[in-house]
Amino acid sequence: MLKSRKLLAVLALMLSFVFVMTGCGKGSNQATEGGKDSIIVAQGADAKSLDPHATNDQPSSRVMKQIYNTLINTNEDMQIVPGLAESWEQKDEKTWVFNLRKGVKFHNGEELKASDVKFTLERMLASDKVNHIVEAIAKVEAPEDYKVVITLKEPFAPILAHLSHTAASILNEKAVKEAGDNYGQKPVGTGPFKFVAWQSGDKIELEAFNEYFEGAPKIKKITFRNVAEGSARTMGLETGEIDIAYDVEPVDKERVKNNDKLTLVEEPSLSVAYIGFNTNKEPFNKKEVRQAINYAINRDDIIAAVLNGAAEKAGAPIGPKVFGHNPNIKPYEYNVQKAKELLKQAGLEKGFKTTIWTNDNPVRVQIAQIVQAQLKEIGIDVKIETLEWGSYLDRTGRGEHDMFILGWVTVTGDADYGLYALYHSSQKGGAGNRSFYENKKVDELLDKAKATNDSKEREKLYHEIQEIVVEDAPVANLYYQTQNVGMQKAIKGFRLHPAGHHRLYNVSY
Amino acid sequence: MRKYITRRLLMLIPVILGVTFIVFSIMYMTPGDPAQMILGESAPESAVKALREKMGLNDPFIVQYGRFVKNAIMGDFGRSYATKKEVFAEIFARFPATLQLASVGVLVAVLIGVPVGIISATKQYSLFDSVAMLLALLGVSMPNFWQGLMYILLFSVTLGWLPSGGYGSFKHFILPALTLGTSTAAVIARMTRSSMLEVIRQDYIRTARAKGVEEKKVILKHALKNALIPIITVVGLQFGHLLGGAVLTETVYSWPGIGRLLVDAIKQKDTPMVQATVVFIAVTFSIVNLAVDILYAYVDPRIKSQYK
Amino acid sequence: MNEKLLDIKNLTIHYITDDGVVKAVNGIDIELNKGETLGLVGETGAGKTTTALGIMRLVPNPPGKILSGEITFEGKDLLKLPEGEMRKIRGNKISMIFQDPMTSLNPVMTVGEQLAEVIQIHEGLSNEEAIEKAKKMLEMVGIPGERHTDYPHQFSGGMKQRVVIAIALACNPQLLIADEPTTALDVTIQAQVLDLMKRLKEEFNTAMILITHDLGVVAEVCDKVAIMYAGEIVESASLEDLFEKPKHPYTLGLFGSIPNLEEEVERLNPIKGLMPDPTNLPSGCPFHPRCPKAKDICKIQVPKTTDLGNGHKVRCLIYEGLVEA
Amino acid sequence: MANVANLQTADVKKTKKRSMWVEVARRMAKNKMAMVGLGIIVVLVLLALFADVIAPYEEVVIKQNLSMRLKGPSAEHWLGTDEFGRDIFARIIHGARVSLKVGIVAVGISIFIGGSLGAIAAYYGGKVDNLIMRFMDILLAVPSILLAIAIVSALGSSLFNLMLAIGISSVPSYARIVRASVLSIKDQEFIEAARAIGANDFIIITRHIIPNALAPVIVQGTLGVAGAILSTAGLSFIGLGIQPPAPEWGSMLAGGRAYLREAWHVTTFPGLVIMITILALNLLGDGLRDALDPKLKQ
Repeated sequence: MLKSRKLLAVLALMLSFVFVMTGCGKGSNQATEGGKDSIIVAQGADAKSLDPHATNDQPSSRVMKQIYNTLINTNEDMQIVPGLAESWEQKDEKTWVFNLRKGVKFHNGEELKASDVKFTLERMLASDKVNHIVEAIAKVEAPEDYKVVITLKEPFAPILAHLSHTAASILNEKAVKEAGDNYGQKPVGTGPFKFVAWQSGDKIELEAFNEYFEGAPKIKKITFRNVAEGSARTMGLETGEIDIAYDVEPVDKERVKNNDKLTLVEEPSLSVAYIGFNTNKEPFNKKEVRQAINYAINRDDIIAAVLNGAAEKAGAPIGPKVFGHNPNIKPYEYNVQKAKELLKQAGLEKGFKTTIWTNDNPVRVQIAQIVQAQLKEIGIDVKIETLEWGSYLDRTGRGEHDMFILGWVTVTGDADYGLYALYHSSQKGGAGNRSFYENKKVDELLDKAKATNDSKEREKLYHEIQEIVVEDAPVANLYYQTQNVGMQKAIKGFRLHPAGHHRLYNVSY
Repeated sequence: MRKYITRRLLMLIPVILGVTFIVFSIMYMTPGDPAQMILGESAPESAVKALREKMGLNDPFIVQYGRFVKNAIMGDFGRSYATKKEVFAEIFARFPATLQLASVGVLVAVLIGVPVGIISATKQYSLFDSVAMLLALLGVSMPNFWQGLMYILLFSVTLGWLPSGGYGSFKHFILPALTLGTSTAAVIARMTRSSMLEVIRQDYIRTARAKGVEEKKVILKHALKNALIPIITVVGLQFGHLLGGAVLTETVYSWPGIGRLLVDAIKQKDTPMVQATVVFIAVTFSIVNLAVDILYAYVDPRIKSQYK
Repeated sequence: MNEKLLDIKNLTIHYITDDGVVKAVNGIDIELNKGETLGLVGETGAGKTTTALGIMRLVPNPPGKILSGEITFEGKDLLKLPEGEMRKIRGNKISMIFQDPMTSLNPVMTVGEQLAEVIQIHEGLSNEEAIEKAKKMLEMVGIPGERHTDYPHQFSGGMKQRVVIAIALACNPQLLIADEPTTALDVTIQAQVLDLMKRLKEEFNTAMILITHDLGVVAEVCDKVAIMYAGEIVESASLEDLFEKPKHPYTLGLFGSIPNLEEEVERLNPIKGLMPDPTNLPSGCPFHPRCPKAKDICKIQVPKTTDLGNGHKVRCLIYEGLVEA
Repeated sequence: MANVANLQTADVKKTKKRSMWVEVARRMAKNKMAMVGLGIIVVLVLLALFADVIAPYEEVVIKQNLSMRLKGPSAEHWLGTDEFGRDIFARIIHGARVSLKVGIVAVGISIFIGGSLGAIAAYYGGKVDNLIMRFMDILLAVPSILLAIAIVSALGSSLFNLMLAIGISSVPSYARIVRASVLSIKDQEFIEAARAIGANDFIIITRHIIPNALAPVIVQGTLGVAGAILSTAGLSFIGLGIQPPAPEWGSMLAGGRAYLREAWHVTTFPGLVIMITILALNLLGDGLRDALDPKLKQ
């Protein structure tokens, strides 16, 4: 009898423990109707770090965009506008001078000084993860409190676009040094929202920074929630648990549109999806084969079936929102006859066997299946292999593949970022040129365009590069994906940023 | 008893060492370069090479493993490659979510499973028994993630009663706990039933009846306690498994638990994170097992005497 | 002394299973006076235990079912009592000792608790009082009272059976049913336990039904004997009558299979053949396939009970004059 | 003379064994639920065997027809079509091949490896036992999902590797079961007897111990097939399953989850089929357990 009473006590203890623990997860910001001053934003993954130099992934950038500012901004129309730098001038081919805005406060109360900018950019240059974005920079000087001088190694036209990258967000030297290794969880910026708490894997909470230099934001609190399942994000919108959902699944778009409480904002993004060929390998070393496949792919079908129409057929390797996009390049038409002829020219009229690689991204897996079916029409027998992301990157970087499906986001909105890594022969392998494409002419033009300051001239060069690359077809560009955001109709002031990290400063209920 | 517990805890050491070795080998042998994963798909190769060197990834396997063990003994399991967070800080940040879900799930399962099992056993071959056991079988047979999707569809989308996912308030618990609870309840109900059936046939139950003990008391006092060992075993095993993270349920309900942490870490080739998570899961599992064994002693004096 | 305590009439118990109907007990009659001891003797499977469980109304149902009969105990028909009333009788007025002491005690309760439980149920004592009485009962069966906090696994087989006996006698029952109480024990312990039972029975003036297949035990303890075969009582008589003048061929066979120390015999005469399959009992007299004296009529005619006087009853066609001895 | 004796003992053994299995079968046949389970399994196996007759693989199961995407059940497509316009019924039938194969082969692998290890551990005891069982403890402590991902990403994702991964992760449980039953058998007299007539370890293990330890393994195996099918589905759900476009129930379920609300039939039918199959295997396994262990039935 005594024993069972003890047992009961143990059980009761366990129970109360569970409930105490349960109670600990305090009632979070429940979605309520009416004029709210807090919003919940859902995206498909948790941020990795809020140290801009520690990571370069979209979910992290989307949060950091609210916490930090960059010297220069690229606005929603892809125009370069002032950020923390009020004005700037180019002293010579390699020297840029930036005049900082005065009286800008960091979240820890420090004032922004040129020394912070110098510290930030030098720290960035020392970071393995993001230094490639500013590798053109030779040195950074802070001659006065509000003046920063940046000297480049060689002329690099898109430097302003690169400085607008979220990875170039300006940090506070003191805060970084205080936090040490844990800075990624204690970010301090100058942005409209300051960091409050991070429940790992679940949510990040930010609150309005009232001393923000453009004025306090209207929203008092933002919570970024990690909702991995696309369908769950949509359901969350419908039930009102989520105010803004990034990346609504294509199948769910109609549902959001037709719901009178919700709206869907949709716009082209800076990304392109493509199928890469290994030009080092038989038979993809033959241009005709690559072109044949380009002709054999029915891009309309892919867009309709996989994306529910949420994309635009791609011809040029960079989309219309990117500087330097060549509007005259039309997508390869769907022409099975022509494809067969080209294969015949390559001496492969009977077709061949090959494989296509994809990672476990469901959209890519579906594309692979459609392409597999389409290439069968011209006698190419494709086997699909799904690889786990790590080995996918690793092995495509080493050139073990035949064909693969990937995407590229030209985050800076400048053609250099979108073309150089993918088509310059110095970038073969893991650096981006996973088709192992090599064309002397293209290399030369890419190098030249990079150093040309006159934008008309640059544009011309990029147009030419795109023509050559599309003709050579080391990849088959599939589509420029439109990005979308679903949200409650009551939300005002939201604009999509083509790079994907939308600014929430102007949002209100 | 104390001696027994100490001995059991000491036995953990070789197991954990073995676990780390296996995990380390797995992470070493599987393709995918951590340096590349850290730097992302658009990093220049020179940077990847430099980082590899800096991280010591070019050292021979045994050197790398030795370094890991040395640091681990000093209590340093390192920082996540992906997030640069201290791995155990991250695990402890995630563990409450897992612990709560596992506890509530098992609680639901026990509250449903044990009574159903008992009633089924006492009314063997009755209508209740048949229906309950069929339902239990269905519970075992239904893929958890599918069940989860169906619940969301019904309770969140159609009826709008409960949130479709996330973590925080009590309401967020209900669906994940129900999903885990019902399938676990099915297992427990089946075990309770068969264990009770075994016990009810024993002579001492007949003795109790012959003493004039009420039927309810015969079942709850005399039979249940004897039937408890296999039930505790199953509950412990299920609890241990759930503490290792219910990846599928966590994914369906956006639950920030250990399971997703592990799967994400594996996918990102985040060796320190994988290593620490697996060690953590292994230790938790062993501790739950030990707790179960200690609980045996409270339930069954014969076992208690063996521990001395 | 001759007050009637138990009167069983035409008790029939069958087990209904998937594999057929087991006719375990087929219309038996038993009479027992206060303080009297009846030996119920038969081979394994003869229906002895089922009879005992029938009296306790503990035949597992399903599959067991009491089909007919009356069990009159102290003037009340037990089979008609509501379950609650019956529960008050079990362990109190009628108690039972089971065959295997190893398994009849609950392994997860202390012996004290198990003893105290029956006392509490029937005598309404407080916890402490019940434990006190439990200790006394333990002492009475020769176990130190302080061992009441021990668990069954800490006792030897003989001691466990003593505990079982203590539980059975704790509430001074009018009737004690002992189902082969000594078979599972060592021979030396057997004698001790039998002595104990005999002593206690006399002390409390308890009537007893002793189920056994051991005629030696019967001779030592019983006043009356009933021989069971295939669910029927084939012969019943006082101890002397049965041992000195056994009538039924089966009874004779049983005696033939006991070694007799006084007579030198070449070899024992065991009964030929095996117990019949209880789902498929032979027609006529169920013993006829094994009976050395069986005639054709035995296959057809079911024997009736013949009263030979002085309470000596037998079921055999010989005594109905239909078959020659 | 010696031959005759041998013949006789062999005969005796055979009849004894046969009668045991006959008895088990007889008991099974009485268990209605187990028979329902067996019936479902038989139907599934038949469908899988004649899948090509019912629906040609290339033309119906693999070939896409994007104009017929996500159509609900109709006379032409009994269970509707999936996101590529393929007939779900045909894919389920062909998927039965894959799923049943994965289940059976995976369990075969775990029984083979786990069974051998368990038998060796129990038979030799002492250090060998300790070593093997501690290794099993370690394997048990490594989450099976890590093992599966590791094997698939190290060896490449093929059907066999998937089966291997799922198989290996349940090795420890079979090792334990076999060890326990061998331990209970190995000291019994007939083993002593075999040893006395000079049988070596191999003969004793393969001829005497394994057949006698088989019953619990068969029961566990039946349930294990169910578990393996569920695991495959789970792996597919987190993106590590069978390579498309091969039809497999789990990946059908996972692939259709985005259309949960637009086209309920895409997930519902594969989900139901998984459920029914697991149910049938469980019923069969339970029935086998009862039939092999008459104690449980009164």
